[in-house]
Amino acid sequence: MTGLLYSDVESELRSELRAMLRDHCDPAARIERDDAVDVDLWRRLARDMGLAGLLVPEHLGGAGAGPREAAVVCEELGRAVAPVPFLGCAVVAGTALLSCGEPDLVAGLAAGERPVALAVPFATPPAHAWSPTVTVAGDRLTGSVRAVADATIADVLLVPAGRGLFAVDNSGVRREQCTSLDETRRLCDLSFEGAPGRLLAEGADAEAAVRSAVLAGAALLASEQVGVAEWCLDTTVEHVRGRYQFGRPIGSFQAVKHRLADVWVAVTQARAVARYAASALATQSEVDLAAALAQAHCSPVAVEAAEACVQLHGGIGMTWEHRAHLYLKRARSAAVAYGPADVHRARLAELVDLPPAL
Amino acid sequence: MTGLLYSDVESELRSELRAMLRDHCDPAARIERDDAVDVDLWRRLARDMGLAGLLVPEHLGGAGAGPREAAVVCEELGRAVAPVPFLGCAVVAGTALLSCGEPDLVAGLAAGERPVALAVPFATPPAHAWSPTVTVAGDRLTGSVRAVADATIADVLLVPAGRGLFAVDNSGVRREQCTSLDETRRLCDLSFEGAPGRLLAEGADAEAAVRSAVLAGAALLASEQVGVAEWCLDTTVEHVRGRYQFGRPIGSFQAVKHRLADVWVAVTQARAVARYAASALATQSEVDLAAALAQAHCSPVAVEAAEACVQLHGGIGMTWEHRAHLYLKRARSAAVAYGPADVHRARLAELVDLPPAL
Amino acid sequence: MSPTPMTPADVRTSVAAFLASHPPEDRTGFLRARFDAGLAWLHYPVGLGGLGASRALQPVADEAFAGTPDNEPRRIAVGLGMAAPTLLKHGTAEQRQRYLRPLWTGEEVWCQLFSEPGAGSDLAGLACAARKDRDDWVITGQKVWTSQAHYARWGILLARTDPDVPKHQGLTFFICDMRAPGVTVRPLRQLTGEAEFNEVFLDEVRLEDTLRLGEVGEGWSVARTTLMNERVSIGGDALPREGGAIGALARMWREQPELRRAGLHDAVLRAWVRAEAVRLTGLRLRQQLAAGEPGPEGSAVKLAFAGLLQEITSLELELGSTLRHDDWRVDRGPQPEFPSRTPTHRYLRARGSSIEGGTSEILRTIIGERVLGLPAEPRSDLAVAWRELPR
Amino acid sequence: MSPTPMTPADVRTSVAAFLASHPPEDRTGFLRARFDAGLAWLHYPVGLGGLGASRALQPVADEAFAGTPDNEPRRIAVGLGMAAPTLLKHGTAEQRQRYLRPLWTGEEVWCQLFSEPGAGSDLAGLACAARKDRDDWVITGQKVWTSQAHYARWGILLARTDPDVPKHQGLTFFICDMRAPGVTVRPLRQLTGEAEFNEVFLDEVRLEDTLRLGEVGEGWSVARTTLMNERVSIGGDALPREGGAIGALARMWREQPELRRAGLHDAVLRAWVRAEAVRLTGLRLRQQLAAGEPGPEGSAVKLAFAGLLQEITSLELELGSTLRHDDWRVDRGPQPEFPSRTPTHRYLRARGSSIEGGTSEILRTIIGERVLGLPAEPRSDLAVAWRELPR
Repeated sequence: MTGLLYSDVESELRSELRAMLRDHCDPAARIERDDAVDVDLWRRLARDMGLAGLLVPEHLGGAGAGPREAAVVCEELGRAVAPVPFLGCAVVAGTALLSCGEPDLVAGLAAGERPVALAVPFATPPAHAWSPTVTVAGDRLTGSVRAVADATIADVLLVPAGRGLFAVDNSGVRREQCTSLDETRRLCDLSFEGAPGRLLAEGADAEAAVRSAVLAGAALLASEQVGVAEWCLDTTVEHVRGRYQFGRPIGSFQAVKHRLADVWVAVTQARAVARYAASALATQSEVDLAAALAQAHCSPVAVEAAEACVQLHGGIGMTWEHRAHLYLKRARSAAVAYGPADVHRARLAELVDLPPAL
Repeated sequence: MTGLLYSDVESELRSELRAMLRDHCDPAARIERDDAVDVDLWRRLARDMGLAGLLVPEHLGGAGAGPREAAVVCEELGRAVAPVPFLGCAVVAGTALLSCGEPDLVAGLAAGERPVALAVPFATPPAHAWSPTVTVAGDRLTGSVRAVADATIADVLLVPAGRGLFAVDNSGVRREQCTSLDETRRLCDLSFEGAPGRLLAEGADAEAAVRSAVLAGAALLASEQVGVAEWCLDTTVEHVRGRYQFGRPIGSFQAVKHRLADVWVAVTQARAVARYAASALATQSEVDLAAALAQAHCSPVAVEAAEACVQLHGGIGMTWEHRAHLYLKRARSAAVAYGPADVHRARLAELVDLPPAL
Repeated sequence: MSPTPMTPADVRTSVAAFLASHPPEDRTGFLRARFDAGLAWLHYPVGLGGLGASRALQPVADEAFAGTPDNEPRRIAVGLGMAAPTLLKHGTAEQRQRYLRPLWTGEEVWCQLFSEPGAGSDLAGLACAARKDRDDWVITGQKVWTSQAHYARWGILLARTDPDVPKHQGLTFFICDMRAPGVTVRPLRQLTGEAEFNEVFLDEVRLEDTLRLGEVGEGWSVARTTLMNERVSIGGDALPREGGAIGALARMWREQPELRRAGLHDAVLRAWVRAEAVRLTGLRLRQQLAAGEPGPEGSAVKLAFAGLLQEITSLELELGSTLRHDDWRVDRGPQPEFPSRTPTHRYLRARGSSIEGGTSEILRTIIGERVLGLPAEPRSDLAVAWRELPR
Repeated sequence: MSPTPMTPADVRTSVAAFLASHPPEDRTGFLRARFDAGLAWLHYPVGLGGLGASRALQPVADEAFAGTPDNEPRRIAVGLGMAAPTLLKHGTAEQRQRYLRPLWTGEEVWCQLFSEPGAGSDLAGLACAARKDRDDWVITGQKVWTSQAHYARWGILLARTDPDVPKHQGLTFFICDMRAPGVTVRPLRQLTGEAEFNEVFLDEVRLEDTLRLGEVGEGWSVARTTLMNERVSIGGDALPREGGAIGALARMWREQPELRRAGLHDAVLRAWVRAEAVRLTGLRLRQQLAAGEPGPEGSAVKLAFAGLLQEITSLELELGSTLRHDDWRVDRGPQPEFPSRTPTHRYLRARGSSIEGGTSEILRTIIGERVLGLPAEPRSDLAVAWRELPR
């Protein structure tokens, strides 16, 4: 039976991380700035707590933990809408690198010294992960990749190009930051004009590396969405207990209470589904199905929770000052990341033999 | 501007009909019987009130009214889930006959003497109305048509067969009553074994006659659905005002009140949409669009209202004794009649140029 | 007398020993012996069908007894799920001794006499009156939605012994003798055409005081034991993927390609996703219970299950363009397995899943208040005598 | 003095005569003259910009004036929609004479000072205090969600003159001089990045008693006039098919075939159907009003419109797989036409449609109670002094 609970180790990791984020994470302070990533916070997490190398085996310089632990990290980072590139660097690029067997790059990543990002658009569904838009001539790369996540502070970019996956150094890439819907995870457009690249994998190996990386991203993004939804639920519950209208806390009205009960039920389900995806990734069984299910289910739950949060806060939830909008934008953006829910449902249709109409 | 209101004449017709149904219609008494149609009631309506010939011009022996008046009749018959074949005989078969120009049959129908039904499955969408399942050899018809509405007491059947539309007398048809989901509008399977038929129209004329008949049925069924929904709403409002739990009328709880408010909003919209369909039929403009819109919108509203009715009645709504189930079954059955909502949406997609994905 | 901690191996050994000496020819005899050996419900006390063992060992015993005569758990569900835990917790030694064995063996079927036409969601507002007449109680009232009443020997009955105190305080819990004069059971026909439940009329039914369970006026707290166990038991089976109603829908889609319509594909997939999410949620809940960390997720399961079932059965009608039913005649057979009948039956029966055993509205309030800690609504019905409440 | 019944032809004749003698060069002069000729709002009384005519004639006049300088109705929407009807019904002769003309011509912009941080849905619970100081009133408090406050000359203000009576009874309605000392207007930035609204801080703002509208303690009944007119004006424009947000979605689907996904087709069609149903409902409502049979459907329109807008803008983001926004910087320009910006802006702004001008929760309660006649919840806040209410 697949374990869907949290282990003691995972719960400890959660407590430690939550405390760290409580003290050091202020997502609202990072928006509308050029330096969208909180580099100080990322250094604490990546290097001091070892989260950059969480998925990296110990003999390669990492923590030797697995997707289940990484999922807990995603939950907490989602709860905090933390402006740090864990998902893109530690999960997605990390998975790609491990798949290519690149000890130096892996070690740099794991040590929190040299952040790496995969140059694939953030909206790419796992099934279409291999669609290079960059061409190769010799070892020179030319082309562009739009709306990439967690690439703003990467020292090395992993670029699918031609038939291979290439490593490109900072110096070879031009970055343009996007005005993102989710300013706590700023996207950027990358372009390469004859940038020197080093071939990491070729043909089927390159494809497998990229595909497994995006699949891991999709599977663990679900846990981040659980964290987002949970913050929205908790914060709203707190608000409606203390907000009085008509001489009563508004949480005593059924319209409010029942909507929050529905959100709680949805979050409860999303947690089970996200844990299942993390377990599937850990055991490498049913990963495609579990990831598609997780994205199909958790994307709308996070959106629903964030929308309920804004609505039940009333006017204050519509302000720039209140944090609710950061979560709404994160939830909406995450719902598109690694493919929208309907695309994941269509993928499930293939996997469980529920074909489209003739 | 299309008139979406009720005229004074229509309102008078409604009052008269409602009073008649209040005194003479007991749908619960007709279910689980072989004679599913209330023949006495139908005689009063068809002959005495002239409803059988409502759509028939005066010079052909009818009342010379139009689809707008017929829609009001449908509303009231829906409110009463009256077990009478108005929709099938007066609207659908009547439209087909008028289109073929058959003064004798029309006169018999209009006088309430010789009920006529169109032998097309009840679930047929207007766009597929012409799909004969009966073959012709000489003037002999052979084949079967399944799940036909309002055909149990028809003296004459209009049968699409081969390339024509034929009139077949009672004697030539074998009827088998179905166990219908909606026992207030019992369906039957028809079969013909070399039955003598009289050709009414051929080729494009036959197709047009059948198609306009089913289209009229779809357009006016929406008004029946409004009537069904309205009864459910009114009855539930009445119930929750008088039912006390926790020392309060349950209608004072927001969970109940807000659900009924949503039903009311939905019924309000359904009424506008159904009136639009009736007007479109009356003026013969945008009929395809209006009918598709009406079915796409009103089918789910009637179901939603009936489901809310059962739910908010609690246990008593689940009993055979309470009328709610008759409305639930009518609503569910009507949602399939003349094509389900998704098929009508797909038709709209063609009409308003919103094509399917490539 | 306190039992030693058992292991699964111990259970298997005990069952094997029992089976070696008890040929299963005589069904009732076999079940009685199993009860007496403490191998009925292992977590019950020694002498009452159990061994005081961990609840987690029960599946081991059930597996070891597979193929031998069982007590038809569906037939006696009310007894097993509700009457038994209530008797165990609140019964006197005599009552537990008298009732539990025939309850478990299926010799005596139990039913539940709680709901009334005027007391559904607000069970504590019930009106059925119990009047003391010398040493006996005389019961008059009407109960409804009573499954198994037409073949039950006993009923667990909640009745009002004092209308002049607030509603929760005036109730007393009884064991009702279903053969006593004045008890009339009538089938209650549902919108499916079946009569799965009954109405029970109690007309001056005389019960001895030994049939009282718990103290006079303590009925509500006794009933809470019953209700907690009811909620746990609804929607509780562990299912494989596509094991529930979604299985029928998925099969329909797979096996009848002519029914597939583009506009319904995504709706079917949504239902599949939702069903799998509900299933995994139930699985996680089970793992929590097994790990000794019961979470509040249990209350989510029934609520989610009801909505899911309604969505799926509704979609089945749409997909099938269903206009026909199979049979409206009254059926008084045993409760049918849910997926066994037609889509129309499934759809209609599923309407009840958001009403019976706590409406979805009530469940949302419970989740809001007990799980999320949201404040209750102002109540006007708690401090006033039951007699004074508007009805 | 009573006006003779006018016909559309009369209106066209009057306007033509007016235009012949009033060249539209001087914008303000032209509008003042139009007001003085009674051709501003025809249903207002003679002398106050109208001719006491039927409201149904207004479109005739507006059409006849097409192409001439107008009063920028969007810029002065609060004045036209809320302040004016309130002044007309509750103002003294002097007040109506003083304020209505510059309000209508746009020379003096009005804003509404009702909502407070602590009083949103429960407007009658507001705290802003008005204290009598000899002949003046001294106002202290904070108002929020005030559009147009940063260029308004006057505000309609609801303040508490007596905290020791139940909340609805202690309110008085004022005209607030937005240039008075103590009035501070600050932009309130929304989740879209814009600052469409303001916060208004009132710190010992001194108002003469002539700025009081209605009697002391009668503020709630005066405010009801304002609010009824607000609700009518929200979501009120007559639109052609695909005229609203659905138009943008439909165009996206039509014009960008590469975005079409099978799983979203039915969702887009559902939205189209719903939009058309809402549009026809609005059309029917207008026909009812024109026929002099105002139905309760008006209250449905805002509720339905909010839900529809949220559904459509949400679907737009899904369809476009939208991850980018255009610009988060604060924008203090005039209110943008709704469909003119990006899908993200539309989506975010639409979140407010179920909050502003009455939350959807409040609207459902209003429909349930006023339209369907369902009983109100037990209230504990009506009979107690405002000062004693928990907050």
